Amino acid sequence: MTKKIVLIDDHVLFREGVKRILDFEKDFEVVAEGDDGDEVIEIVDKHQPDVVLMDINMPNINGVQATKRLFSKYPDVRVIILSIHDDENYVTHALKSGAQGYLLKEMDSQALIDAIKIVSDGGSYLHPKVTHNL
Amino acid sequence: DDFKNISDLIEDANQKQSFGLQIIEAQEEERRRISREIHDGPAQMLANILLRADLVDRTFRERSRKEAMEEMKSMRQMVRSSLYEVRRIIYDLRPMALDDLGLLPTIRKYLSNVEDYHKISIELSERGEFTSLQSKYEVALFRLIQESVQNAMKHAKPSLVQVKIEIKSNQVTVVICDNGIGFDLEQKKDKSFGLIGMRERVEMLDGELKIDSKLGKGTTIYIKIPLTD
Amino acid sequence: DDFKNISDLIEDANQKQSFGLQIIEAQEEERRRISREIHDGPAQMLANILLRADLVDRTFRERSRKEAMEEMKSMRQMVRSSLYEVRRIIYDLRPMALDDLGLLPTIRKYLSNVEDYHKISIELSERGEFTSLQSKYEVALFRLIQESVQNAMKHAKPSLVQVKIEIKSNQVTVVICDNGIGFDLEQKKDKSFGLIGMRERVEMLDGELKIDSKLGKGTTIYIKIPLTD
Ligand SMILES: Nc1ncnc2c1ncn2[C@@H]1O[C@H](COP(=O)(O)OP(=O)(O)OP(=O)(O)O)[C@@H](O)[C@H]1O
Ligand SMILES: Nc1ncnc2c1ncn2[C@@H]1O[C@H](COP(=O)(O)OP(=O)(O)OP(=O)(O)O)[C@@H](O)[C@H]1O
Ligand SMILES: [K+]
Ligand SMILES: [Mg+2]
Ligand SMILES: [Mg+2]
Ligand SMILES: [Mg+2]
Repeated sequence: MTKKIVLIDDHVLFREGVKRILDFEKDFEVVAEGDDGDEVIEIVDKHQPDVVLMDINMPNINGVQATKRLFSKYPDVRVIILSIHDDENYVTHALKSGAQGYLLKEMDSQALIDAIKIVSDGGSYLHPKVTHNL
Repeated sequence: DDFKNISDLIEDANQKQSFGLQIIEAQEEERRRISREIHDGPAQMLANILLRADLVDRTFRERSRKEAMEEMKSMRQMVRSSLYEVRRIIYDLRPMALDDLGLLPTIRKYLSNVEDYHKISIELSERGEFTSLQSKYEVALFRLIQESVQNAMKHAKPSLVQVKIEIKSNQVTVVICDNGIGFDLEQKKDKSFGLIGMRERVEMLDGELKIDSKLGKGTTIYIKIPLTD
Repeated sequence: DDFKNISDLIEDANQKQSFGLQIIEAQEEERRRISREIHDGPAQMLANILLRADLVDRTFRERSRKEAMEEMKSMRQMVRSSLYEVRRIIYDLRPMALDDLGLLPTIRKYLSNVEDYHKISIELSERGEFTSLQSKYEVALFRLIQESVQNAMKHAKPSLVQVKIEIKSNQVTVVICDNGIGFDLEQKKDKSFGLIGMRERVEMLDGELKIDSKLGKGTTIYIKIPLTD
């Protein structure tokens, strides 16, 4: 079954890159995008995705706040945080918000694909480079 | 009479103190701004370039050579924009041209950037011998002109800005004039740091700064700084 | 008696003035340093990445896909290193964690970086409720601890550094203690800006700063800052 993915990130070009990669995966489909955490509930209401890819630093509502909000409405939602920060404190902070995945934006496409598969199937995924720091 | 002096001095000391604090805050704010700017710009782009590189490879394997070349092109475009971003940040921090080429080329370049960016016309007139200026004067003059022009762009909505620099053996004068909306000099703004900083810089070099502004007529800033060895 | 007051005040005003000037100079110097750093690091690397990207493109066209992908690999390696550099620069400017995560995680990470880098042991002890600290206190406390620890690393040659932070509802106390060489508090250093800046920051928050140092015994810095809403 096709996995429905929502992508929230304020950086247009970054979203573009992720979408292009996911285009190649026949089991994945990016069903909606947003550029701030304040949009996420509305988008999830509408699209009921299997995974939300959520940028951590955004102008109004950051990814961690947005994830918390999302979980209070949808306790079963699956979220992967995308971040530039390799500081382990960010990882724990993100996981506390309810997210099941933490990906550094410097990921290669395989890491992105693995993370989406694992998290949408109920597992959790941390970028290899940050597990090393934990 | 003595009392007046004392209270003046206290006032003065207080102003200086709060000035010091303001600079610390402004500096802290600037650091935060730059660090966010690098995070939101170059850092994001660099991460993205890595993904794009993957994309080229996959496109080649799974689609066509032609499409792969297109991906390659857009990846190179992205590298170019990151370089551009990084250069802009460096330039805003401190034009290296100032140290490398001197004041005049740096000012020219700065003004022509502003012209392009704001689609406005800026006239520069220069007189005198710029080559022997000490670095402390170059930096100060650049920052003074930069802040004045930035203010004109930010606040004045002018159709024309004029910058005049005249260097004599023992003094330099700068006039920055816009034909914009002008402002009331008596109205102090909280958290406005530009004009205070300009005054302080000019004072630091034993110079004088005068602002002339009329609502609806525009603003002219006169700066005179003595040159010593 | 009045005369003493006046001359004190003048002295005070002068000190404040020269303090303001020092900060302007320090800021200008910092901008220059950062801009050089970005220029010599990430900007150079990006210029190089651009060349590499062109090379990938050419290799693709003129040789084989396989060779092109080899080139691409080395280009990616370079992108990774510039990202690393960029992160370091962001962190040095102002750890974003301070705004995103708060004081304690930022301090912990900072101290553990220093430990790794200087191969030294730093003990942190913390007591109280950190989560409700206002941002102005967080920034100030981070900078105060950072400067104290940097001084210990730069000057003291200690084998141990201890940092203690205690937060109560109405005040915070910080003690930074090293067992290094110590120094003579009476000796003023030109161009030394750290301790003056620390004092100014603490004053700005109506707090107190005390330095205890004995040659050969080490240095302890006590900071107490009242917390207001
Ligand atoms: N050329 C100008 N035309 C119209 N108004 C001006 C001009 N220059 C300054 N002002 C007014 O004076 C105020 C103070 O200017 P100042 O440069 O000190 O602060 P700022 O530009 O608001 O902020 P900052 O320079 O700290 O980023 C401005 O907010 C603006 O209202
Ligand atoms: N923990 C310490 N142990 C030994 N000497 C110290 C210590 N802290 C400060 N000093 C001495 O006090 C001087 C002043 O410190 P300060 O932080 O003001 O300036 P700096 O570290 O030399 O330069 P800057 O902080 O401006 O980069 C130092 O040069 C050093 O001689
Ligand atoms: K797809
Ligand atoms: Mg973002
Ligand atoms: Mg201004
Ligand atoms: Mg120091």
